[in-house]
Amino acid sequence: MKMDLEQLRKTAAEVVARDDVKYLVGWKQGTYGYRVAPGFVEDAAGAAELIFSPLCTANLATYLTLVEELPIPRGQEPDDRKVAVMVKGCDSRAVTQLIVEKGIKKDEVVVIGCPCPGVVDPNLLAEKYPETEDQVEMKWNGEGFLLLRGGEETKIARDEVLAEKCRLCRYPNPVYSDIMLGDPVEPWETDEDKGVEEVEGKDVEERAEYWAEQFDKCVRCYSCRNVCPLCYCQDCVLDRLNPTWVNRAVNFSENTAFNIARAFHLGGRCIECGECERVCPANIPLGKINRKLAREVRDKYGFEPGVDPDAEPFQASFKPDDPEEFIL
Amino acid sequence: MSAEFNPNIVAFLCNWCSYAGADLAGTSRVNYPSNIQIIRVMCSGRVNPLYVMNALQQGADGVLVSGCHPGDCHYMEGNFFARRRLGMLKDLMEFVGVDPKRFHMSWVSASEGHKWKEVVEKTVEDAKEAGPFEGFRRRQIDW
Amino acid sequence: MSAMLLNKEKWPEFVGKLTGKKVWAPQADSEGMRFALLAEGEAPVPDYNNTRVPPKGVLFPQTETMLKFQVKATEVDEPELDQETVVLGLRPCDARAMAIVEKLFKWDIDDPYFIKRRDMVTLVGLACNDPGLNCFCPSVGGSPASTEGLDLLMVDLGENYLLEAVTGKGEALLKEMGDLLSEAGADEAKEKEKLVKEAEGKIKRTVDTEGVPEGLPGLWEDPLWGKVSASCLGCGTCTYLCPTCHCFDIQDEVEGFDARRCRTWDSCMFGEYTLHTSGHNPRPTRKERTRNRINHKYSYYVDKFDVIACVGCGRCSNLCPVNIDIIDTIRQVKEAL
Amino acid sequence: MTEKPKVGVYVCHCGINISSTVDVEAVAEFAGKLPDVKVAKTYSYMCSDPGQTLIKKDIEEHGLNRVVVASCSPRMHEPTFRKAISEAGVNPYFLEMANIREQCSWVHEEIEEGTAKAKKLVSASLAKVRLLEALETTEVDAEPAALIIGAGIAGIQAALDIADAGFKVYLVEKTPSVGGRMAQLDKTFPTLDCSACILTPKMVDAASHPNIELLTYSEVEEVTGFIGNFDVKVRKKARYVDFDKCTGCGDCAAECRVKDRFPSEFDQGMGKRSAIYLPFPQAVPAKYTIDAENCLYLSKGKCGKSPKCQDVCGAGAINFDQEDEMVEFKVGAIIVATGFDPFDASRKPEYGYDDYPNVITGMEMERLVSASGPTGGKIKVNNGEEEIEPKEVALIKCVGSRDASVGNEYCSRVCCMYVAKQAHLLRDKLPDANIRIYYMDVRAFGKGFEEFYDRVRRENVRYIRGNPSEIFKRGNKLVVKVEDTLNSRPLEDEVDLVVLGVGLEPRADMREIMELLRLSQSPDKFFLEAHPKLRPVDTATDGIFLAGCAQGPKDIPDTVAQAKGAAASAMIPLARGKVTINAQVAIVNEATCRGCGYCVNICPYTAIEMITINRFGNEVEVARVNEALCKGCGSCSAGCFSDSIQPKSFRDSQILPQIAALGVMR
Repeated sequence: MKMDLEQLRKTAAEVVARDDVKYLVGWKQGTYGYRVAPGFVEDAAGAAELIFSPLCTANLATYLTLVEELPIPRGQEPDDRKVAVMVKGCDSRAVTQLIVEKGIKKDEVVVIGCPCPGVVDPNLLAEKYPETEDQVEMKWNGEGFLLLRGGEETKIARDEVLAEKCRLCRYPNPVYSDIMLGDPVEPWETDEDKGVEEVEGKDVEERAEYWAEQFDKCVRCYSCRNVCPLCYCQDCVLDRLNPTWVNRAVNFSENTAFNIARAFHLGGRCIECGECERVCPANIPLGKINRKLAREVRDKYGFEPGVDPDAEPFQASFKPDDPEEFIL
Repeated sequence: MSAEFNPNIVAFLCNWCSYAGADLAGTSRVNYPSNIQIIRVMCSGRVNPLYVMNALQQGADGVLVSGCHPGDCHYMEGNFFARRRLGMLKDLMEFVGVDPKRFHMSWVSASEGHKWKEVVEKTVEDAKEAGPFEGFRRRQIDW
Repeated sequence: MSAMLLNKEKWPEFVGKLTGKKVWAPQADSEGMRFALLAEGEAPVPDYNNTRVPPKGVLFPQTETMLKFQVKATEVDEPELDQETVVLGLRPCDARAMAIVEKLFKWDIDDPYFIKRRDMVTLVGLACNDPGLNCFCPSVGGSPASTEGLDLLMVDLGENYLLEAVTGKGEALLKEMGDLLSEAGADEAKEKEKLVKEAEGKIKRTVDTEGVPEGLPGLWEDPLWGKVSASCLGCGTCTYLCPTCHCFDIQDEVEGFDARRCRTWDSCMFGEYTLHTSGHNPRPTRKERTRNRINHKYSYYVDKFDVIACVGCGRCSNLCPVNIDIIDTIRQVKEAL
Repeated sequence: MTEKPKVGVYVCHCGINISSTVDVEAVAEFAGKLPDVKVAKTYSYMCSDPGQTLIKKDIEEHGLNRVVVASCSPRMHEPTFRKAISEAGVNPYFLEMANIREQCSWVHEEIEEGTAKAKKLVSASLAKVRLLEALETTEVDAEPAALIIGAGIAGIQAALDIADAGFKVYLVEKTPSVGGRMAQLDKTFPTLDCSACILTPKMVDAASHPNIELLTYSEVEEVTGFIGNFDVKVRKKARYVDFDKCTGCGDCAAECRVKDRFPSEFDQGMGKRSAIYLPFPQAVPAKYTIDAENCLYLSKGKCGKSPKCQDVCGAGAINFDQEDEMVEFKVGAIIVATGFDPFDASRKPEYGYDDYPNVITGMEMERLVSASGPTGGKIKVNNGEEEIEPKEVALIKCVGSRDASVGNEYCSRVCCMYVAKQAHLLRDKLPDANIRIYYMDVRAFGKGFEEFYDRVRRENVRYIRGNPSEIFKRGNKLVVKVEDTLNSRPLEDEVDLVVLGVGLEPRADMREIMELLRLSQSPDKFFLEAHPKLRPVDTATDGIFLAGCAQGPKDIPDTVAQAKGAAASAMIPLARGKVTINAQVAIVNEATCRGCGYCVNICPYTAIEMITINRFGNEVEVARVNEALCKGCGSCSAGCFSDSIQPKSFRDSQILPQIAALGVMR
């Protein structure tokens, strides 16, 4: 599949030229190496810098709710213009779920959908093809990827560097968008979720040990929470001191509590974009926890978040015949 | 050691069914283990699933949540929400390595004093099997 | 000061002779590398680029108990901090950071916790032969073999480590090793010089900080802050992983009747860092917070202590989830001047 | 915000109910050392007057502003102590009870464990009481009307009392006529009054009372709201007969093409009725109803050339286009008087009720002896071969009562006497018959009951102590196999008629009402009263009361007494015109609410709505609670990710310290 960059930039320029659009969030070339940065575009010049490539891992939907609302001086009107955002398949589920949860309203956003054949895991890529200071270009190339660096072209097999979330992806095409770019991609056969199964395969004590090691590393930088498009409370309970759900102290106990609480709050809401795991500076496999819950919710309750903007939120609804085999 | 281990169990009971059921067990002089301490809430739907985590963190070896049978909720639907939330929590806790024996949920009606006894016995027995909860307890050893 | 040689094969013995001291060394775990206490008998050879989390926690733990007490009582227990400690194989940038932070902790008020730990620690650095992608220490006054803050510098010469004492503490440690070491000669000194030069040559990403400390205040209202911070998630990655960031928060934690007062790292990138009880926040958005982070490192600290509070370790650039790259930011500042 | 907590802890001995298993002095001593506790005392009965006075005095002397009472269940005495401290000037919601009786001393044996647990419970209560908030109750108007569900004798009596007091009553009856079970009875024990004779005047009164709106052949579909303000929806089922035009002449039933084809409900299936029918001659209202299932025209679409009933009805009352009608109204109180079902004798197959026509139930016997019954009061039974007048009669008591094998452990309270009464009536009609009663015990506890039992025995009715194990056929006789337990002799008595003294069971359709009104069941599956002794007509839901056999088996005088009690209780809010709104409602922190609307979805009372507020110039949506509708269940709160909605008195900030207190004291 070839992403037509011309079309993308043209569309972006048109969108930001609209009177009712404040700015557009897309992806742009990062400052060095494999980095891709979120680009905040307000004009045609900015639009010309946008890219869409296998390096565009970030889920930009998080920027829809990340904005801090400043007090508006008397006599001034709030800026009610829309924010445009470019989304991959997984990202679009975040937008959908935000609509379900009233985090955003449909008419507050312009969603530009980008069918996505799968992105790379930047760590895997850097491990196999060491990162240098040179900026690179990366493209989808038939079944694989093409890395262009310093005039050199390297073909990389898809399986070699494909991100884990993409191996499991069932929604490569945006489920919700106002504007769709390019043609839909053919969904692919998904792998078994080996990461989750591996942990499930352990006995309970081994699992405790496994997670103890993981949570012990947590530095509580809250990047997992902040990057999550669905963690959009202005005032997170886990920051709160009265009542204190989780102490500020960074130790295994509080870290575990933090991680359990975070994962639980995403139960039936996580759309498996994998951002939490990507951004974790301690390399904690947060995706496994989220995917585990997502799978339970899908298998046991027949519910999948972020696919239907008119759905009832999972944690705010029930079915009379919800499973209860665990109840005494 | 395990024979002498006396688990500390925190239970959350809805006011209308399970708490009344536990009261009935008392009125009927049903004898059961004293390991269980009850916190009364108006409805099992009030039980924030994170209470379970919090109780374990703060020193409980086991947690029980009990409400009205499906369809009997004094507030119509609270126990359905509790069931969904706590069912999910149980999956999560198990996955992160908390022994599922440490957390139980039950339906006990106001008339089921004897069932209450059975539930307590099962909860205590399971917590004993699981042993003292060291996991992510907010211990003072690393202070 | 003396320079000695240690054959790498004798490394375990070298480490073994430190018994009785707490020894921190870089160790591999599922995160990559991090500094952890060595268990008895362990002596991993420090072969790494750098740890994700800097070793600043040795002197300034992420969470430390300041005192313990009982509810309704008047007596307090203070922690004992007089255990001799050695940090093995930390990078010169991280050691430099400790020296920079020390200025703050010894400034208007002596911080007893930091100072006590500093007094008890011997820092054994390892010069960088192979700097990482985002290393830029020379741009901010450092070097791959800087000895600032160190008591002893090790240079990997292949078969041997060259050990150069920097302070009396380093000297003493060398003495303790006795005949495990042999005298180093002029060849080794030359070899070291060559390696350092090579290392410096490998540093590609550099930035000119000339005029930045003086110029930053004039850029207070510059649009660059809005641009730089637009993608910021407001997480603590850059500050927590920064070897010179030293902000903390103090909390009382109560468990039943037992309580402790503890301090934990805090981050100026968090909204509630400057949040007032009234609800007012003088740094209400990520823009003000980002601006503060750069200004603090490159301007305020220079004003106060005459040194840039950035050692060029590159961690924040490496690990920022959204490519907020301090090298690029300073370049933008420079351009805007 | 509030002044520093000064807590008084009061540990009750409850005679020896608590103190025998809990060292109350040790608990008080322990409590005295806890933070913020100013006084900790014990007393023999905290709930007694002197006990309450002790608390009040301490409040005055020590300036206490919070109170922990460690005694019985808060379900028992929370209101008592709330009242007490409020009389001493402390907000009633600054109270927390530690349940050291029902959930401690009564269920544990060792004093060490009881004491240890009591200490933990007290410290948990203390942890919470320190953080409670003062709450104020508010009042709203109460609708001066009542809904009564079920128009048997209980419903009718309650309706008449309330209506007589001047309040509007909506009396809803599922069947086409009021009267209920009592209308089916022949004579009543022990006075032998004719049941119909004493009931029908009341039925007529109810129908004609200006304050009573009678809704027969109707079902309650939906009840929302709360005490003083219930919104009720009732479905008036289509009768296909114009209620106003029908004169009750009966021409239609007489001419119905399927005349007398269907078992009459009123006659327990022993008699027959037409598709258009009046349940019984004295039915009120005396209006005919078409049974749509059996009516040829309504079920098949065709009834000859034209429906006969329509042809013959002089008043032109037949209306096949009639549809169910929804009626909506508002009431301040509700009385549930839905009655009982007789035990289904098929569930005791050993008695052959399904196999032998001459095995009948007590209810059938009532119709059989009734002069208005299917046989005109003649005792005729079919022994499988021919219709005979029985010479040998057996009456069996406790069928479906006091019988764990069918799940009914309770005594139905009426069978002893109605079986005696039926023996008496049979003796009247069959002077020469051999009448035996098989019994486990005879319980003749009511006024005039023992005398009546003596009288029946003197009438040559044999009481045989034994519970028959089997009834089977031998020739044209039924054999009652039983052991006479007084002389340990096995008997096989051959009889012509067996009357099964079936007990009373909760109605098969009671679940609908349970779900409609959110009521609970007691172990016997009848509706659960709020307190078995002190609030026998109340339910757990304010403003909803119980009357008659819906709450448990009882005879007519007890039913009437309870109906009057329920009526009196129901009239309290109606007469006061105001009700107090629960103060323990949820409240939203609008500063942290993220406006996701989860709570709105969760709330079963539609008590939460989204509103737009101005947050420093920005318009944001947040949740807001309608306090009059909120019940304080807190389901919203557990579903709120930002902790922004919290039920007062059960806030996270109040519960987490409780958890901590229990956890830390391992």
